[in-house]
Amino acid sequence: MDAVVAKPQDYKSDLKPIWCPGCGDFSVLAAITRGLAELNLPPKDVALVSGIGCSSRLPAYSTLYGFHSVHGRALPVASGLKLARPDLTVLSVGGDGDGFSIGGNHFVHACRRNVDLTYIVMDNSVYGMTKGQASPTTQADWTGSKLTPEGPGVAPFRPLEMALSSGATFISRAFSGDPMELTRQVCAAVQHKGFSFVHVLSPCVTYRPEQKGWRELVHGDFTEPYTDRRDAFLRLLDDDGFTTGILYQGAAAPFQPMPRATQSVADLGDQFVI
Amino acid sequence: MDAVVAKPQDYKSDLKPIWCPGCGDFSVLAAITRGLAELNLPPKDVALVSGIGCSSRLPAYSTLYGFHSVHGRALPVASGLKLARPDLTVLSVGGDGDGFSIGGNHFVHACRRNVDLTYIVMDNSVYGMTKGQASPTTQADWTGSKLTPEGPGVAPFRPLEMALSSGATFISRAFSGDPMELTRQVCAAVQHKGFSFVHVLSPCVTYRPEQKGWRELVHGDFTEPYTDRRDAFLRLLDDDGFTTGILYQGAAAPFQPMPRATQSVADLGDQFVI
Amino acid sequence: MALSSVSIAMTGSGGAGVMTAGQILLDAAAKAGYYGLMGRTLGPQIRGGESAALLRLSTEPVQSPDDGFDILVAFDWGNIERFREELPMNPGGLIIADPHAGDVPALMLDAERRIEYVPFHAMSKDIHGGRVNMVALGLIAELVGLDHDCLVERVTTQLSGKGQTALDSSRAGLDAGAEAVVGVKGVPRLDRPKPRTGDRWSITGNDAAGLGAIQGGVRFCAAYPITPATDILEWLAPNLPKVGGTLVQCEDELASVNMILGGSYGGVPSVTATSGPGLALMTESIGLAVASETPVVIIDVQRGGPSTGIPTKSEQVDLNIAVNGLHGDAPHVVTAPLSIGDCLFTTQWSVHLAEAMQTAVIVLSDQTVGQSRTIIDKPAEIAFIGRRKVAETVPGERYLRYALTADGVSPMSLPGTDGGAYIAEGLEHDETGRPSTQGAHHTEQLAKRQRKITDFDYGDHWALVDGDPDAEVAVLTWGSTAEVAREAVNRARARGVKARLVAVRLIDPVPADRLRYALAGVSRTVVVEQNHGGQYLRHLRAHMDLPGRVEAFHRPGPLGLRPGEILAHILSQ
Amino acid sequence: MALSSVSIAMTGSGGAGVMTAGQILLDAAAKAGYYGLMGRTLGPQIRGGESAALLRLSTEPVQSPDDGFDILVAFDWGNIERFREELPMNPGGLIIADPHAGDVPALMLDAERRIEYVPFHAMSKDIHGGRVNMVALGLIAELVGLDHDCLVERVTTQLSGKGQTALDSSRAGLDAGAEAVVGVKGVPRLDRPKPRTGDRWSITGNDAAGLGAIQGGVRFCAAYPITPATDILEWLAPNLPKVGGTLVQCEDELASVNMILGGSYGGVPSVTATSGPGLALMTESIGLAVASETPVVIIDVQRGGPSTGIPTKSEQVDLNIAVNGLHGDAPHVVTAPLSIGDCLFTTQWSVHLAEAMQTAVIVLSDQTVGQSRTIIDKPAEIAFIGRRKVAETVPGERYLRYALTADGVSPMSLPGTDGGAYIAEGLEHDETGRPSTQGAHHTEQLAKRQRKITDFDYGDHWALVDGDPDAEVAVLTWGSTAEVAREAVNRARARGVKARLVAVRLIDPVPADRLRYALAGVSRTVVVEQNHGGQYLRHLRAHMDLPGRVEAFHRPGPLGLRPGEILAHILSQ
Amino acid sequence: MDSLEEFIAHAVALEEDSAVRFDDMADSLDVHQNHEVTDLFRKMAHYSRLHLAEAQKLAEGMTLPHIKPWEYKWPDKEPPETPGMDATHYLMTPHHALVMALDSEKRGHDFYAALAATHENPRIRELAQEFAEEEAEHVALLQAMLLRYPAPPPDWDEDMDPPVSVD
Ligand SMILES: Cc1ncc(C[n+]2csc(CCOP(=O)(O)OP(=O)(O)O)c2C)c(N)n1
Ligand SMILES: Cc1ncc(C[n+]2csc(CCOP(=O)(O)OP(=O)(O)O)c2C)c(N)n1
Ligand code: SF4
Ligand code: SF4
Ligand SMILES: [Mg+2]
Ligand SMILES: [Mg+2]
Repeated sequence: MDAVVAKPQDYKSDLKPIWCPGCGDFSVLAAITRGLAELNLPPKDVALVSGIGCSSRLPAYSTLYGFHSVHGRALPVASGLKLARPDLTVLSVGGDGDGFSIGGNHFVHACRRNVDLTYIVMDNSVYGMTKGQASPTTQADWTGSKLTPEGPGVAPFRPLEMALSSGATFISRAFSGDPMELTRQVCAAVQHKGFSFVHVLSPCVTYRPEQKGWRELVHGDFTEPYTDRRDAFLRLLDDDGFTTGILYQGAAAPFQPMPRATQSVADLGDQFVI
Repeated sequence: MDAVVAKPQDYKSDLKPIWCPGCGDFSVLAAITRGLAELNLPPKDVALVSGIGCSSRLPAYSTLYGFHSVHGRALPVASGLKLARPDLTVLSVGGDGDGFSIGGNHFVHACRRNVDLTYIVMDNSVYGMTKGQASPTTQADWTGSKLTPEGPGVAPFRPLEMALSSGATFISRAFSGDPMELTRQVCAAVQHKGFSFVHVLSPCVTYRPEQKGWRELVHGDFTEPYTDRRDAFLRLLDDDGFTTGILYQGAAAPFQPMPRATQSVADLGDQFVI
Repeated sequence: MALSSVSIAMTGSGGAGVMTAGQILLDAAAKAGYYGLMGRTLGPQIRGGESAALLRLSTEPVQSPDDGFDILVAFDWGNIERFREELPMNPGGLIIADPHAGDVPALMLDAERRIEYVPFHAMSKDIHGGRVNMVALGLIAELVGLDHDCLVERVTTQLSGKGQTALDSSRAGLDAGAEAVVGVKGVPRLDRPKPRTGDRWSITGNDAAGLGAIQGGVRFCAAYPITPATDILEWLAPNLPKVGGTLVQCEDELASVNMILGGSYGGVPSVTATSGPGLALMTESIGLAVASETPVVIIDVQRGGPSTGIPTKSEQVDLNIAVNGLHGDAPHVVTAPLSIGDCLFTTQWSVHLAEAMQTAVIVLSDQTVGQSRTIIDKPAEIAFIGRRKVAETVPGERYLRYALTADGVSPMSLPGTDGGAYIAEGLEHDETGRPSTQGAHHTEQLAKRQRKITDFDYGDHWALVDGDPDAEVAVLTWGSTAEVAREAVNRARARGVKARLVAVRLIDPVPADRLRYALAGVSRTVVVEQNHGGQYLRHLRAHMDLPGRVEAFHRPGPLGLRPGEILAHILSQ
Repeated sequence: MALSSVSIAMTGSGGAGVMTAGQILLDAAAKAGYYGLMGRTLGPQIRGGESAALLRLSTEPVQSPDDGFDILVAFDWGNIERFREELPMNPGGLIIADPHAGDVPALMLDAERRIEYVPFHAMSKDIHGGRVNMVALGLIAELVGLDHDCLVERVTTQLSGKGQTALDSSRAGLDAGAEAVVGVKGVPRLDRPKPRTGDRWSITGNDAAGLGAIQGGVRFCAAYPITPATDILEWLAPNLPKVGGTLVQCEDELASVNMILGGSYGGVPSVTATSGPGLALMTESIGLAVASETPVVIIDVQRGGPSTGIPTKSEQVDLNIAVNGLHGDAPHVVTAPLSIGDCLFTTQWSVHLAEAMQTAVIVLSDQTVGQSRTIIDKPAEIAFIGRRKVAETVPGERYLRYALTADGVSPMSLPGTDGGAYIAEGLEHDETGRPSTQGAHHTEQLAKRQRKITDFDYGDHWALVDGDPDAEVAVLTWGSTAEVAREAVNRARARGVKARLVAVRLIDPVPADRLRYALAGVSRTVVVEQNHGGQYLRHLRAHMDLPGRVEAFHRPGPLGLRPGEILAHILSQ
Repeated sequence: MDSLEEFIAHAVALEEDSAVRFDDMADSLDVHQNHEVTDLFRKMAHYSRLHLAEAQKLAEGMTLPHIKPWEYKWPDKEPPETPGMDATHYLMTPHHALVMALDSEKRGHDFYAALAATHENPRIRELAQEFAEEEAEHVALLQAMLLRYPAPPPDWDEDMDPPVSVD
């Protein structure tokens, strides 16, 4: 396939997404397929690992190898796959609940560990799949869920800041309503050597219809990626949460690949001889 | 007891710590007992919740109510206790492995949730209790553990930065070798309304004997607490990890207490009448 | 023909409003004096997917579905192959379809079915703002003989916020539907309702569980959303504060179970609710509750397994993990509600058990009872309320938190009590709670934690036993299959079989003596449950010998067990 | 008197060096041609706490401790009350104590014991850089008749990094100890060793498990440290890279189990090791391994439970959670090594089983076998290596990842294979792997996942069966108690009892037919295990009827079962 | 340090803190079966308590100010006679213990000597001088004891057994 130029359709399966019409996740699927086609990566060499949630349904809509794992655990599954199979291109996708709530610890430690994989979070500030509860990125005073009738009452999680504090080496934000910019970021993230985090504002039309207004709020002001963590931090202190673009791209070496064998298994027992 | 002035000894049980002689955790125990005495809090109204690790053994050495829970879960246990019993003073203590590795998600979300409790982490950059493996705060090139013979190879976790990014409203750092400053921070943290995080550099003499050198590295340059998150961040960008003092004290309201009852249980069923 | 019970299914997708119509129909029937039951089945879509409201209306209290439906109203046939098995028809059942959706699919047909076409879609188009579900409601009510005024009243209540225009068009729809009855023949009609005596409730099992928790004394809940347990939390969230309690939404299930351990340590009875995947995450800390003797209640609303499984469907599959899912020797209690309404009693009783024994109680509810709605007589007051044996501490005297008592329950002190300070301990410990690795301490504490559970007097609540004193067949079942089994036993007895129902609420510890007594004299014991592995039967075998010939009757979900299957098995031998 | 086996305990605290001395003694005995075994017991301190090295030296291969010790060397008596129960003495046993530590405590005395005082402390003071443990080593070797040169050689190897001075003082200590023997009488001496044929290994169960994993094909390990499993990881960390593999230290057990799922999905056989608390955290994702049919091996080195329990002591208490700890109907495999040396075989076999059946295998090792060291004959090559049935995919043709095959195992494609892309799925699915809620798909996939486990041919490895063909008593046991039970059976047979040992390696699925065959003809079945709840007996009862009179023989840790207890039970009836 | 009361408060805190610390260290070595050093530390704690009683006697009739633990005017991070917890080791010998004790007494002496030399309040100077002389006696005593406990060989802290994993 390498000689032929790939088409986005090559990466799309014939399973029809169960997402609500208008859901932002459609654009993310499109951007991933378009980005992989642009990079001309054979589908057989790409794996997509997700957790549980509306957004985590994405792998089945692709022709890639995929793992629809359990809630919150996409990153460890993806990390294990990449460490055991460094030859594969590994992407992990999921939602804000999956990634920042139940999966928050793996997110922080994946940023630190810097395994060479790409993590795309479709953030709709809500638990879509379980009927619209507040997520870590929900505003403290959002009263749209019966579970938190007074609002969650907790300061929202700041995904980019957390990623930077945790040591991620590629950090960007996109909006599902700007799929070409999102595609650009997917390509850059996949090409980045190390852990890359793409934060996608992806509206939930069902439980957060007001997010249709995001289109007016986003602005592409992360123009050139910072290469110094400090500069990126200073920039984030002024961020309103709707700035898109690639914020930061650092240069730390990715976490260790599988070494070459230097010894035969049969010889390992020699150390026990007495 | 309130009329009488409390003594640190009132807070110390007759169980002798099993810590290695010279362990930094002795000073943390002393600072907590001294701080509670200074605040003249009756031992019966204070609870100490820990996870698992050398440092998490601390509650049993006090005369307070305590919960020696499981590895990584001290903060949820402490949060539940405080939410159910707002009248109590609740402290949570533990190690860097307990708090930042297995308990990392609860740490991040406790910082966000801002329940009125104090979290004291005894950080020795090692898993003391399990024979000295690397912890999240261990340098990437430390080769002292058989489990990571080449070093953990991962950028160290930055506790203060993570706490600030996560939304903690009180953040300080102390050194077990300066117990009076530590006592001051414990008092300030307990008095702070909301989640307070005290990061204590507490050497492990057994697995990290080189940490005796910390005495030379620490410097008390967090002089006045910042009240603006941005200023605290700017300050942290220059931090070498050995600056002590209270870095930041914000003013967000603590997470909801238990409300007063407005209805009798017997009336709750009325909503189902048809 | 007039029947004491009529079963009705309404199916449609994409905004047809079948669930709303179903609830209005059920509540209208309640207003008219009937009892009833409504379950549901859903497609995988979040919104606008295919769904069906599954009703049974009855002149008698009823908590079991019938074998099939007497009337199926279909607005369309979207993805019908996915859930046709959940829409079995009774012999001679009537399918009312909209010609707009095309012919009735072949897979819905058999020789015994009758079909009527009613143009719901076209009729609703003729009404300004008309909706198919209102037309169907009018039609169904008229068909089964439900009082039109009761229907109008419920619609008015339901749509009270929508304004007069919506109300007018809905009424027009109801009227049009009622008129369309002309020409539909041989429809099962309901008998007249019996006169109402007291209040009736319309309640789901999940709401009932929430109320049971509060009645049991629960004032703290920490939880993480998961289907099909979230409804319990969504009911508790606004209701706990009314009685001075709090609900916290946590970052995950590890946090929620540990938060309730904290709340309970503070003396406040605490609960969490989850489903299989969440329960799996909680087991380490449930073990901590057992070792530290901290009372907690975990409600597991079971769904299809294993792993993510079938989140929206019911199965009785978490018995294994609930009973044996803790590491180490960790005796605790497992209960299971026997019906939608019994979610109230069993949850309240479970809080009482947890508090009385200072242990973890896992309540095995499931999607069927949790998410179905029923009309019941207002439950009687239940005396149970969580009461902990609280320590009388003496300042200056050493308090023995884990004292070895005759019944194994050690008086517990609550933070704030002078002289009562202790460390709740997950390490093995001596009577004071201090860590110990000595065999003597380990053995005596293991024995105490076992004894308090095994020797507790569970009273008569361990099971529902019903039927013939001289029964030859016992149907032994647990949890939500109880009502289906009851109907099967009743039908068998109506055919002259001597039969008895033993529906068990106390899953673990196995009440072996009581079970032996309840099964005395039977020559056949049919163990009925809804799972693939026969989990309850294995659990019973592990702990006791069952009398007579033991017959395993179990199959997995998602289709709930039906009385007819069990009856057929009873009669087949 | 000369014996085929002598048991020796050395106890001391704070830098006395008993563990090092124990290992030198064991290895010196190995050099001299003996077999042996060394366990340990520790206080709660990290360093300098009281500890004891527990040895048995023998002319024959031995993997079980004796009932008690023949010689106890005590440098001091610190906290002896905490672990005296772990230091039982054989009748007529000899206590050699240092007068520097005061009199032998009363609780160590009984009528049958003999006591000698040897001033280890004072003697070591007389040597420049002298150490008590070297003096004791010299003494013990001389007492039991161990060749002094072998001892010197091992000490030289052990201290090779310490320089000449340390070596000289150690030798002086050995010599002084050897000379101090004069006057100590009636000491059990070892028979001459048998001539060595092949190589011998000195290995712990945890190291053996690590080697077994690699020999089984494992090249990826992700794990989180926990006592007593960490040693496996510490052995794998430097050894995996030698054969092209990787070990990752994770943030927690949730990460480690999911990382190995990822590694295995990639086609690389993967393992993790943990203990009870960690296993509890892993169950949700082990369920995912079952549902998605991703092979993984989880080694659980069991410790005292419940909850944090007794981390440094052994107990066979995680059978319940290993077998039944997953939510939903989730068939998988549970195995248990039968001895220190068997950790190698059982782990390797378990990798083979996981790969062959594409399922999760939980290996129930424990602290006793994991952290004890033994001298064994170099194990024979084992043929097992993890072999997955790999799919032959055809680009353009739909690949059925979860195809319904006769044996239930569906060929698996590995990422990178053209035409083999599929989604590993935790939701219930059809043959392609697409999510489905249909009963037919659910039932067929449940049945397939069950069938592949139940119908697999486990060969003769399911158990070790040994003893009399016409046995009247069968001792049925599992895992690490096998060797103790074997010694009990051998002793019973020596007394004329017709007895048979059935030591089971395959815990789940229960090999019922093979068990029936292995137990054929016995009138008594004694089920031996080390836990409070009788977990294995209950598990067996759940799945089969055992022949003859079934006698439960189990008790909790921390003191390991001894052959004498089991023998007494066999003889008592 | 302005008033006599404040000076006495410091003297009380100095001895009290020292006594508590020596006891803590004794406990720690007791748990690690190092009985010789345990006994020495207990003895040191006992002496500190004797001096504490003297200081408290001086305070009779006075109202000592309450000083927050971190607001005492110590020359260093801890009271001068409080030995550093981190200097203990489970294999330490009486020699090490005596050196620690000696250091702490020397620091105590220097603390009082400095006040005696420089303070403007004559009563404080006088008391400080008394205390300094007393500390000097202890220093001499300990130095004499040290002669009986020569330094152990350089490998005194070598433990042949590795540390263990307890959870
Ligand atoms: C262990 C566990 N807990 C809870 C759930 C229920 N659950 C499924 S998806 C989800 C949240 C989904 O939110 P998000 O990740 O933001 O995805 P979205 O649906 O918004 O795309 C939850 C709580 C689960 N499947 N497993
Ligand atoms: C679930 C679980 N995993 C692992 C362990 C083993 N364990 C006990 S303490 C510990 C780490 C301790 O490190 P830290 O929290 O830094 O405490 P320290 O001992 O250094 O004070 C670990 C991994 C455990 N008890 N439970
Ligand atoms: S519920 Fe929200 S997130 Fe889920 S598919 Fe619908 S629009 Fe998308
Ligand atoms: S091992 Fe380290 S952390 Fe643990 S008690 Fe010893 S010195 Fe302290
Ligand atoms: Mg979301
Ligand atoms: Mg640590």
